[in-house]
Amino acid sequence: MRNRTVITVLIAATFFLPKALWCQPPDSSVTEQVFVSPPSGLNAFDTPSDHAQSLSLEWELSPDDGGGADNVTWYRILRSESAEGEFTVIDEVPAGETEYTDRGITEGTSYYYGIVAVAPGGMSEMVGAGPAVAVQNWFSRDRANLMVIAIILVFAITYYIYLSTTGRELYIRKIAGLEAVNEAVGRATEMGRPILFVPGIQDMDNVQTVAGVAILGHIAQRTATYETQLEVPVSRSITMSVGRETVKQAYLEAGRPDLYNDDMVHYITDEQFGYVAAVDGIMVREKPAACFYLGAFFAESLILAETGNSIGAIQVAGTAMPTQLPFFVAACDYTLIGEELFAASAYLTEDKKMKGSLKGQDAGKAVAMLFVLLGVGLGTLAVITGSGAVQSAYDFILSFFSVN
Amino acid sequence: MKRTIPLVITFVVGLSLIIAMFIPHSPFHELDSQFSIFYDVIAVFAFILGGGNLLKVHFNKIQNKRRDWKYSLVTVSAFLLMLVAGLFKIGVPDGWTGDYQATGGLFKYLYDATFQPLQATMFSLLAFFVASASYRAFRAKTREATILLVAAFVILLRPTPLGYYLTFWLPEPLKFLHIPNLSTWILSVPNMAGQRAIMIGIALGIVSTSLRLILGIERSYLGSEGRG
Amino acid sequence: MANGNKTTLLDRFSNLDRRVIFLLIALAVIIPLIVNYTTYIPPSLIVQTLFDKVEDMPPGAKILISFDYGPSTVPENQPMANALVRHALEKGHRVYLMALWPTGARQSQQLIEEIIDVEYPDKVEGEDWIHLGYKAGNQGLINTLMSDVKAMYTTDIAGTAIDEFPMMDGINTLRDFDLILALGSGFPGTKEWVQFAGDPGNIPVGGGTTAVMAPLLFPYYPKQMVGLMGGLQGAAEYEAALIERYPQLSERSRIASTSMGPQVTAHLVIIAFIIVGNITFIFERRRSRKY
Amino acid sequence: MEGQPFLASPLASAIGVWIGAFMTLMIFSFLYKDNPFYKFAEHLFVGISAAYWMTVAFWTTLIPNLIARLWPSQLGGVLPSAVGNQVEWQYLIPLLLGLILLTRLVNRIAWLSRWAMAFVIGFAAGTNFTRYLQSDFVSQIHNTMVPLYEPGRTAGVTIGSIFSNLVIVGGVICAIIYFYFSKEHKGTFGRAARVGIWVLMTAFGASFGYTVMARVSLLTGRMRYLIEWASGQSW
Repeated sequence: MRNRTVITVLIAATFFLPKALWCQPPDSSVTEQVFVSPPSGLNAFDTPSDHAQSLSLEWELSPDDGGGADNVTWYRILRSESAEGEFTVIDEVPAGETEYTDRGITEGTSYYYGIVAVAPGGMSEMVGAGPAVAVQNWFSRDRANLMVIAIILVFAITYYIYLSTTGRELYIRKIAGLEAVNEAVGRATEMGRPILFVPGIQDMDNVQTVAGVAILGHIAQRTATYETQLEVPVSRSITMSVGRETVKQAYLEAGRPDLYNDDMVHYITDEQFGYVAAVDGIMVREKPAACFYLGAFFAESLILAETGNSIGAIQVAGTAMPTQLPFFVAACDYTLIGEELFAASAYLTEDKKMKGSLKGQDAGKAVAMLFVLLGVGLGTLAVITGSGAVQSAYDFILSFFSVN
Repeated sequence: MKRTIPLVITFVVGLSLIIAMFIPHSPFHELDSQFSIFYDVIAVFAFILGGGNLLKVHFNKIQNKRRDWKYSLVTVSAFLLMLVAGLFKIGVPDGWTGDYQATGGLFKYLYDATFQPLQATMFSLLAFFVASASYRAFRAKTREATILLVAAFVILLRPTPLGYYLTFWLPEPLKFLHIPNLSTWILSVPNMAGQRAIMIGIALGIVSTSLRLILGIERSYLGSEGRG
Repeated sequence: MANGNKTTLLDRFSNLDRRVIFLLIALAVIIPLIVNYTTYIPPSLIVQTLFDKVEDMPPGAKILISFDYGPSTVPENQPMANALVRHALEKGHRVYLMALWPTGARQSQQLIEEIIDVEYPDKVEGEDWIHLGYKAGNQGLINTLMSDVKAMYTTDIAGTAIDEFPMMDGINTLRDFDLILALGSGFPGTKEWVQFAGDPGNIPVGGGTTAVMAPLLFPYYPKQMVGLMGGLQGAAEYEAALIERYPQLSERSRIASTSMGPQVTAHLVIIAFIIVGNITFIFERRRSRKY
Repeated sequence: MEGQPFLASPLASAIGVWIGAFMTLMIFSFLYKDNPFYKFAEHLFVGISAAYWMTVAFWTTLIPNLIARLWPSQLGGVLPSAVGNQVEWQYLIPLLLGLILLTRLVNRIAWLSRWAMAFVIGFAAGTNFTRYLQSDFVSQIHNTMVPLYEPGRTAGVTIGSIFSNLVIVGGVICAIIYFYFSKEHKGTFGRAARVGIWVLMTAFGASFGYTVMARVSLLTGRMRYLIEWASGQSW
């Protein structure tokens, strides 16, 4: 997985081009001679870790930038498709910069670059470099840290899944909202009223919806056993298809396929508020004894929960939308907060492998806490001691968790 | 067969998308965007399923004269009217090549006259519901509820003159308790800490659930093998 | 007897029909809109110091105002800009308008057309105010302006050579301004002005940001920023301070304040309900303990 | 094509304002109680919006992303810009998966539709895995790794800023501990988890309070619309 190296040729030769090419400031006198030293060491090369989208330039500052006459205001960057061809200005960067990324290029074409230092009233000679060709790279080096972190997490989770199959009993703490699920189904049965399940308003391409539908499977088993009416209005038709498969399967497993019918899971509309208007209507007219909101929610969360509350239903909510959690927590009887939603199906199914994956998630949390403490500790220590070694350790750990 | 092939599809699609993240070379580079388009196209076919289901449910109601069946007539006719207006670009000044949402077209008109106000009004109901939820939920019943109450209360005071007059007299060393300062602190310190922890937890939950899906451990969505 | 009455009142509150809440919220929004109620929101310290900074400089001070936002945040940012420009011109300062966002220049142009041309026709372009326009470069532009303003701004937005404007005399670097006011809603914005101009050049920087951004900037006050308006509320507070000092503006300068009217009443209604709810709860608990 | 079309005329727009105002009032009537007006508006909204999104999907996805890639030459009358496009055969895959999804309508082969669902689920798992790992897991850890004490960078009382940093770091750790599933919440661990709940409750209360302003703005917007209608300003 090594990058294909790009031949980078440094052209030491300097191009003397007519000054007119560089659009003189309108009122500067041409006769006045201003001496600015050019930057040096211009290097043009394929930007690593990208899809042939750009070329990179590097140079060393002009001696008059930050020193010498200290009169450089910016650098002008020029480009051409042949060494002798006409160079056109592509951009300007402020003095003090030593890097530039050119994104206006085509894959496979050779480009030559030039750079000049500009001072008030004049500019330096041009320094050139090239040719450089943009190619597609095979490995994203700037994401290597992410890969390491992904591997650690994947390893932790699969390791505990494996461990769970070897017969080790894993402890999982109680999750209040989930204990309430069975209670709510029981109450609806007693009262002879239906149960409403809302799997959020997102499609199956959101993992939250997948988690919600998995819990729906569990609830459907209960309603099949108790012969309680179940109503699942959805706002996406793929969710409807998956929901039907899940509920049908649950009724089959509970031995009551006769009670299942496709209309339990029905589509309303993809429109967020149209869906809410209809679900509110269902609530006030059918008065379900229990309402479940498990999936991805947006602003409609509180409209649903307040209407559900007004009809006196037991309400259990769960979402991984941080913006909507406050409303569910305030208006529902039980709320699965964020990660608890994803833990729910593991908890409810009592499946060993699923429990193993929860343990793996906890290992991920331990990693997170460890690095937070390590980072904070090193950072603080670096400030207090002023030690270069600690500082570089801190910088390393920071860059390990940077995503640029 | 009925479950194996789907499991293989999920495995291959999921895994290749994860790998693609680290390979900027074709064909992996385009995988994410290509699959997104694939997904969008599948979703369009799903609309046929959804629209068909909507019509079926309401036709059933009308046929059996079930409760509120007359309102089902409203849904069905609104649906068909809007669909015809949009698919046939009725009234669009430039005809078939014009924009289906062009001004002057029936589709745009119906959108402006009905869809838009209905949507905005449903959304604005939230102003009432935040009030009723606050009245009920923000009570000092337990220690947790009290914390919830106090944090919300301080932030709610912030944009009112009350928030200023209650605490503006505080002496300099206690100025940090002045409501505008205190609310800023709550928002940018404990609130941020809570949000971060939630986000880290959610990310782990999603990573783990995705992995369970890819490995086929979580498969309730697939329904039954059907034994026949 | 008395006890019986008290119980019914308590019952009424503990089983309060939520439609009462709905009605009061509706009234809390409608009435301020109809009577055009503007509330006086006492300026918080962070806004008051910003106002004082502009107010306490001797007339003729050079103030650079950067418009670093687009149409989507106009409801929050534009009232800030209006209030600041009115204040500066009332006080007799010189105002330099520029933008780090291409969309920002359109907003400053709108301000010139709606505020300066209409309300301050006697103020002279080039002597009292100038519109420099947008230049690309983000924080790099700030960097360059630190060493040479006229190298970047060779002309004003209309293309007139910069040296023809008397108010540009003596403006060579950002350090020649007495105050920089940055109105931002993202990157680049107020934060970059602090980091690339305020801190390295020791130039006073103030300004305003959207409510979402504000918490990220509060830590810069008071050392690195002279003051900050956060969101619509910050703008309303500045308007309040402005009207108090210049009552002649009370008719014109109240965009933010009118939008805040329904906000304040609705918030107060919700606060009142929370208090009533808790009092009810305390009495309920006392009653249940009694029996 | 003489004059402007009726639906763009001032009269039509005035009628539109009246319809919109009635729709607004019908929805608000739900706050009092369920009633025929709300039922009408609700059923109308469902029909209109379902067809709206279907139409949008048809013109923005099906035509440009599927038909224009497979049969561009057929689109002369609708999307002339697509006519010269190269045919991209890989788009037969979503076409096939889409058609497979429709097998749900035929009971005997309905199980085939699972292939399309499996694709969607795989897509969900793959994209969510990387996105959440990157922007929620890794970058939130990154943002929390700040020195407790930063001379010169943080303003105000230094003790105050150290305290704030401690609250952030401690808050994040305790709240993460609350989410721990495989260890019983008792002893020191349990106390930390309890602090974690308090941090979460503070965050929930604060976000709730902060959102009220945005919600009231929405209602203000609706009320302005009604006032302008009632006073005749908007028609």
